[in-house]
Amino acid sequence: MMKKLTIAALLGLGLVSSQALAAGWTGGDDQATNPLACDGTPAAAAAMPYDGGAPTSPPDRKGKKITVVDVPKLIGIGYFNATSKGIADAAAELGNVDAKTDGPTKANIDEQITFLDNYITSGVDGILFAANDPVAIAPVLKKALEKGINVVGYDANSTPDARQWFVNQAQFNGIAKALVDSLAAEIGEEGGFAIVTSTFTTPNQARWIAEMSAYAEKCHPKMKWLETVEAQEDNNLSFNQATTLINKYGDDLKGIFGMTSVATPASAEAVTQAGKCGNIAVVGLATPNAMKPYVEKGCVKSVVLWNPVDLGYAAMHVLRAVADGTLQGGATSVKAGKLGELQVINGSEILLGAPYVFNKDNIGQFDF
Amino acid sequence: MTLSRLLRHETILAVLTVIALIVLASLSDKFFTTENLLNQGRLMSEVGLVALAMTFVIVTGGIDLSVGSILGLTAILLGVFWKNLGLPLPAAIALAMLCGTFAGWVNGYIITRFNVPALIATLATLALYRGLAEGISQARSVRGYPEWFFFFGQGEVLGVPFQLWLLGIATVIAAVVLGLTPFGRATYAIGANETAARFSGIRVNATKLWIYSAAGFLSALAAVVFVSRVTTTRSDMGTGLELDVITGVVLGGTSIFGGRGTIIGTVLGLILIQALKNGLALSGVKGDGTIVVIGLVLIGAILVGALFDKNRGG
Amino acid sequence: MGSGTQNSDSAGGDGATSGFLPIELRAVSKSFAGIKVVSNVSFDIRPGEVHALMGENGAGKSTMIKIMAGLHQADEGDILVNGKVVKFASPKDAHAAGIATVHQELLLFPELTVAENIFLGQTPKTAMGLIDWQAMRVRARDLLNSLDSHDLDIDQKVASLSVGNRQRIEIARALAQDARVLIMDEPTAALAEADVQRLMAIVRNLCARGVAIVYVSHRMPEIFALANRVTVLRDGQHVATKPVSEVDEAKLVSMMVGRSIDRLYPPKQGENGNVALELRKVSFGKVVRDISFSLRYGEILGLAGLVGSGRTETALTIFGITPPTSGDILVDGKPQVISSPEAARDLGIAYVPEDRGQQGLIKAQSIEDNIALANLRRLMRGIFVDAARVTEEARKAITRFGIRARGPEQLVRQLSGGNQQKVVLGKWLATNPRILIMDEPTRGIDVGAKAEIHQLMRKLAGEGMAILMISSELPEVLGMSDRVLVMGGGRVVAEFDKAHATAEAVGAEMTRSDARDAA
Amino acid sequence: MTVEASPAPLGRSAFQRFIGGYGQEIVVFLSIVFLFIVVGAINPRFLSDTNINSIFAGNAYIAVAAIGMSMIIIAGHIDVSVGALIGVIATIAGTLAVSGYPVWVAWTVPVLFSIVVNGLVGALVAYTRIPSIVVTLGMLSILKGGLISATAGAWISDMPPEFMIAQMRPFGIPSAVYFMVILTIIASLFIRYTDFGRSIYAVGGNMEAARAAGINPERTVVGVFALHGFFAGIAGILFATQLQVIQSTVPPNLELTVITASVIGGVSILGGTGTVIGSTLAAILFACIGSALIFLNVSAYWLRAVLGLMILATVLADMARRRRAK
Repeated sequence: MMKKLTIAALLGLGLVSSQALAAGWTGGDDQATNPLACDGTPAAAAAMPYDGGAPTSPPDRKGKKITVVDVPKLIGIGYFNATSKGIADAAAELGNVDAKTDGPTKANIDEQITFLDNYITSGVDGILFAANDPVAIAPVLKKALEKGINVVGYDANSTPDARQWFVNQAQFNGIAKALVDSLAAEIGEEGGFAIVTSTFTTPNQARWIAEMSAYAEKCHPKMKWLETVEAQEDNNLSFNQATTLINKYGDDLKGIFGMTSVATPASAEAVTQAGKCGNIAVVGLATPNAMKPYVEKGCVKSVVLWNPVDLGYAAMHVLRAVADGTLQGGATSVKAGKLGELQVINGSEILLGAPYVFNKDNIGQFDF
Repeated sequence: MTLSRLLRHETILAVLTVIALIVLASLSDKFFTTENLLNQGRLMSEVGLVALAMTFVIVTGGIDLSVGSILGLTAILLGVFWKNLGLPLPAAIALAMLCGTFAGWVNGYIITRFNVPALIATLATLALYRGLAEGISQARSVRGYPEWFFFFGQGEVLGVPFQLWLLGIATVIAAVVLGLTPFGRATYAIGANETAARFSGIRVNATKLWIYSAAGFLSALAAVVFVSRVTTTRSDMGTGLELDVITGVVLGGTSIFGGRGTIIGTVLGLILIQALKNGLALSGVKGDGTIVVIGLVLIGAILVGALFDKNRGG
Repeated sequence: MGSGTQNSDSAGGDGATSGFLPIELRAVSKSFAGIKVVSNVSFDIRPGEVHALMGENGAGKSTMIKIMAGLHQADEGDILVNGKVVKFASPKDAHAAGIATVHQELLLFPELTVAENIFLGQTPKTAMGLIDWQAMRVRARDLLNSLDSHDLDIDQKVASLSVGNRQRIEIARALAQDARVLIMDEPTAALAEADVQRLMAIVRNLCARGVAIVYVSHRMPEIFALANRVTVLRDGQHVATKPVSEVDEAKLVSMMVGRSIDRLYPPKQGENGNVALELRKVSFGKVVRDISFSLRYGEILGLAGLVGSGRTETALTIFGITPPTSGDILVDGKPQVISSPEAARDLGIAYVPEDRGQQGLIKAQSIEDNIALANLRRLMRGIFVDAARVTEEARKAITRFGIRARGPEQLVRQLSGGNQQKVVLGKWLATNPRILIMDEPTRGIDVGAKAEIHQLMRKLAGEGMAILMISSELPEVLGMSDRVLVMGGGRVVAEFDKAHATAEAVGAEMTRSDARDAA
Repeated sequence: MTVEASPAPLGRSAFQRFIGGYGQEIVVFLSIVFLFIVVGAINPRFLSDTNINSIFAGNAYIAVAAIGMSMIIIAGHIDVSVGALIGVIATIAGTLAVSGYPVWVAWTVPVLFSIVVNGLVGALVAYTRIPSIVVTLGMLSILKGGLISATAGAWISDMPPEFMIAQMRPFGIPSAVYFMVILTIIASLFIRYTDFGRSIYAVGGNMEAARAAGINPERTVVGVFALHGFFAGIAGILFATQLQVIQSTVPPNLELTVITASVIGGVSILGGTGTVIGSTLAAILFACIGSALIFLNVSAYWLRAVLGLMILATVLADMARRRRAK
């Protein structure tokens, strides 16, 4: 009896959902999308005035030793280990920065806020952050600004007025284009594919999926999105979900997008263990170390990612520049150590560069 | 005698808390400042509100694992009622809190009507309520609340954070209800011997329904404060809240088997945990180290309490 | 086992040489927290005898039993088995020495089967050292058959069994251990009359096989029917060990109490008043069927019957625990809907339940907390519980019922059975009831306390209270009741007034109803 | 009731005993069969051998951990730290493997570690009488924080292929499935046919009665925790070797999944009853449901709600069955 009800409810929900999906791909957010041109013509960058915040009467930190804390979304995953390494490298290089990384063990907005709050109290000079939620983190960052602390974000942005600068690893539409183009190149214009993401609430992933959906509609209209599944930041769950997708769609599934540095290697693993190397393409965001085995075996042709070590490195340099007063609103570029001049976009963002596509030929050169 | 018996664990805990405060204050001069302490109070308010209800739940010998999910569900409903259904914000708040309270009531109903152990019932609703939050929101955040709404989570009254007043008032009410009223007596009686309580004319099921509904209500209240504090609504809000809450309550000396526990103990437990989290962070201990310390303190405090109990005979 | 019992004559005579006594205690003492609960006690048990161990609650019987069973260790003195001094560090050692115990609280595993309960801890093994379930089931069947319990299903979970059957399992368990001494701690306390008879038959059967029985009971008739010798303890001291033939009931009581007690049931005082409670064709499912009777103020109505005959179930229905599925309950002539114990209490009905520890008391709480529990609404000031009045109420009860306790804040679990029962009574009488239901009011209570409770019941009835008493002790039913109803199969099968309520007549109806139930 | 069932020659028939003893297990088993039939009818690929293989293999480590958890719950206790422990085990195993120790060392040392840690937890629970939920709640924090402190979350990869025991496929079937099946069978036999196995039921059913029956409850509790450590250790090794990388963090919510598997499998949270077969079946059922929801195109947004509803339905059905049995 109870079971029948459950099944009925289950089927009902299934129907509801399949109708609700017409709008876009599951897992995308509802913000406006801005797909790039199919041929890669760069969008005209409209110059925007500086829209970041400013610390209230900060002390003169020019050239002085400063303490900086880096609070990423969560600690204990490869990606943020890499950014953390970049930050430490830059700090060592600069010599006048005392930087450390600390944060929640789960990508939890509340815990991240608590960490930030505690570090504000303890009196750091600068904060680097990667937001779990752009809006939720804003009040505590504003508080930091009020205390005269320099605040710079990287990887995941907050609302612009809650921080001074944000180091953007790559624009959402750029990533979307790189991913979709890569997959289209591998599976052709009419292949079916699925997406493995972390959770639907993770802002970056949701943004990417939305942009990918928009870009695919514009430039690869015949590619067939099958479905999106959630897999947390959990290796085993990602593997299981990807395996189920492979089993479910059989030959209809030509490709899988991995939206996180956890989901992509796990999806590649699922394809490998299913013996479908070469039949199912895996394209996604991932760190090179985790992907090396699959790329070298030829199971995965291309991995899209910026260099997270560089991202952390750049963020540290930007923070130093802000503290020194050498980077101010209205600037068009900033010098970031070995990375050279980085361009300012969207008013208060600093672009790391175009996303990097790792392949068999170059992946061996990276170690992070 | 009875009082001293009940207060025994609380005394140990109070001593422990004071020691912790002194040590932490000596480790960092930023710790023992009014501003920091008030700010810490703000941060512990949501856990604190839920912990008050959880104390009642655990004293009856039950447990509620679904509080974090209720918080998430209420937050989502608040946003959906306001933005998607276009209700005025106050009405959306009221309606969402009603739903949160109802979710708590459903827990109580399943537990009392079908005799399902609380751990199992709320394990199921933990998944169910979180699932509803995700399904209803379609994982979309709701943002852009009017400025006045942020008062609940960010505002101050007489220099003290608003939610700390809320927590203070709720604490006093909870302490009075548990310690001094027939309802409190019934709560203890149910936890110590449910059958005997029923045979004594205590309305066992009604009492439990009230308590689980109250857990839903306070989780919902915490949700409103939380949404107001972080200015956005997400379906993953409150994930893992239940463990923080239960740790605080148990550290506060409430017996997981029921029949024993006080609000004072819970408050001390919460303060100790928050002080450790904050104080250790300020003295340069990283978050992972703090987690270890909290685990050790939990086991240690209960262990010391148990040893004291044994020595006094019983 | 079995080789050392050559001189066991079935009557348990006095011819045993001390070298082969299955157990002998010499000057045993034991203290808890500095208080001596057993002091210098010596006695011995002979093969094939029933040795009664008597004394009021708190006299040290339980401690003695636990020492013999290996649950406690004596501070001083020796335990000898077959003439050799032994030390029991754990129950396992006692088992190895052939000593088994049937505990009062029946230490069984409700979720395991009958067969496993009998053998747990000493299961038959296969050649590979694994548990041999088939052999276990066969032996369990044999053991139960040897106890004339052919009707017990060995594959049933114990949770669903009656108390009498659970006890048989405990006895079978002792036999499975090849016990030479079987300690039975108040085995009949929770049994109905028919089960008592059955138990006594089993005890005789065991003695005939050479098993010695240490028999603890408050019930005099059983002692005189079964025992060969009796040892009396008082305040932890050994008063005497005598053959039963040398003592009579009055003498035993005075040895136990240290004074003589009026064993007569107190006479009725005053006249019956109006009808307080009336049941008209009240039913609850299949356990309570079409019950009709009326109870007057000032009257004590006895409800007799076997366990499971529907007595307690009827009481639970009146008290609102299991509200009636059909029929009417009238209080003071007015039909009332009693849907909860709370509603019953508000109508002036009180229920002193059968299972004191589970239903009557919150043992982990104090006397005052327990007494306040049913009276919270009365003990309030504003919206708060008035702590001073709670204490005062408890003081009053302590004085009124002679509860022996350190004070109102003492925990109930530290009190003796009799005093615990008085706390339950105190709790309910504080609600000022007009109708009092007492289910097994003196179960597991020693002689002295028993008489006090009987006196009290009479006094209350004399003051105009209507009392419905349920009891498995036939003498109590006959002695206390103004009228007796006999129940069987969920129905009232017979009614006797005081003059016609004889042991034979009531007993016959009880057992007849048993047959009817089975049909 | 003084009147029992009519006398049988010995007791109940083997069939009756089977139904009586494995009620919930049969329900779970039938649910799995039901899902296979219904989902298979809608999408035959659900029944492909690859999908069945992945359903069985995917949750094998959960099933193995649930064996120990079931024993813990039968003994009247609980362990909320098992997820963290599995994370720690996996990390230790991976670290040993990449540090060049022989694979057998990388397999056995973490299992021994797990046995010792849980044995200590058991000792704390047994001898200090602190409720196991409190001790393990503390352990959860200690293991979780300790793991991150020690590894800083560095992923472990490049483990030698011979270390990857869960990926081996003797006779075309993932070895994790062998572990799950064989350990379940051994544990079932152990818990049914040995004195220690029965003492777990005895201690969980009635501690005082167990003591009176000559069982040392404290030793049993320590033993059952150590045994649970053994199964958690194996689960950790399977978890570590399933994929090419080890995340060296605590797998999220794993403890709740494991406990839920035990409970859905028919182990009473009140102790004293249940079997280890049920929890294994329940772990398979979870994998089935997870897979079926994807096959049935249930919107991923509603997935968790459906899962919660199904848990609730199972629990209520179980309660109804028990009530009928009474």
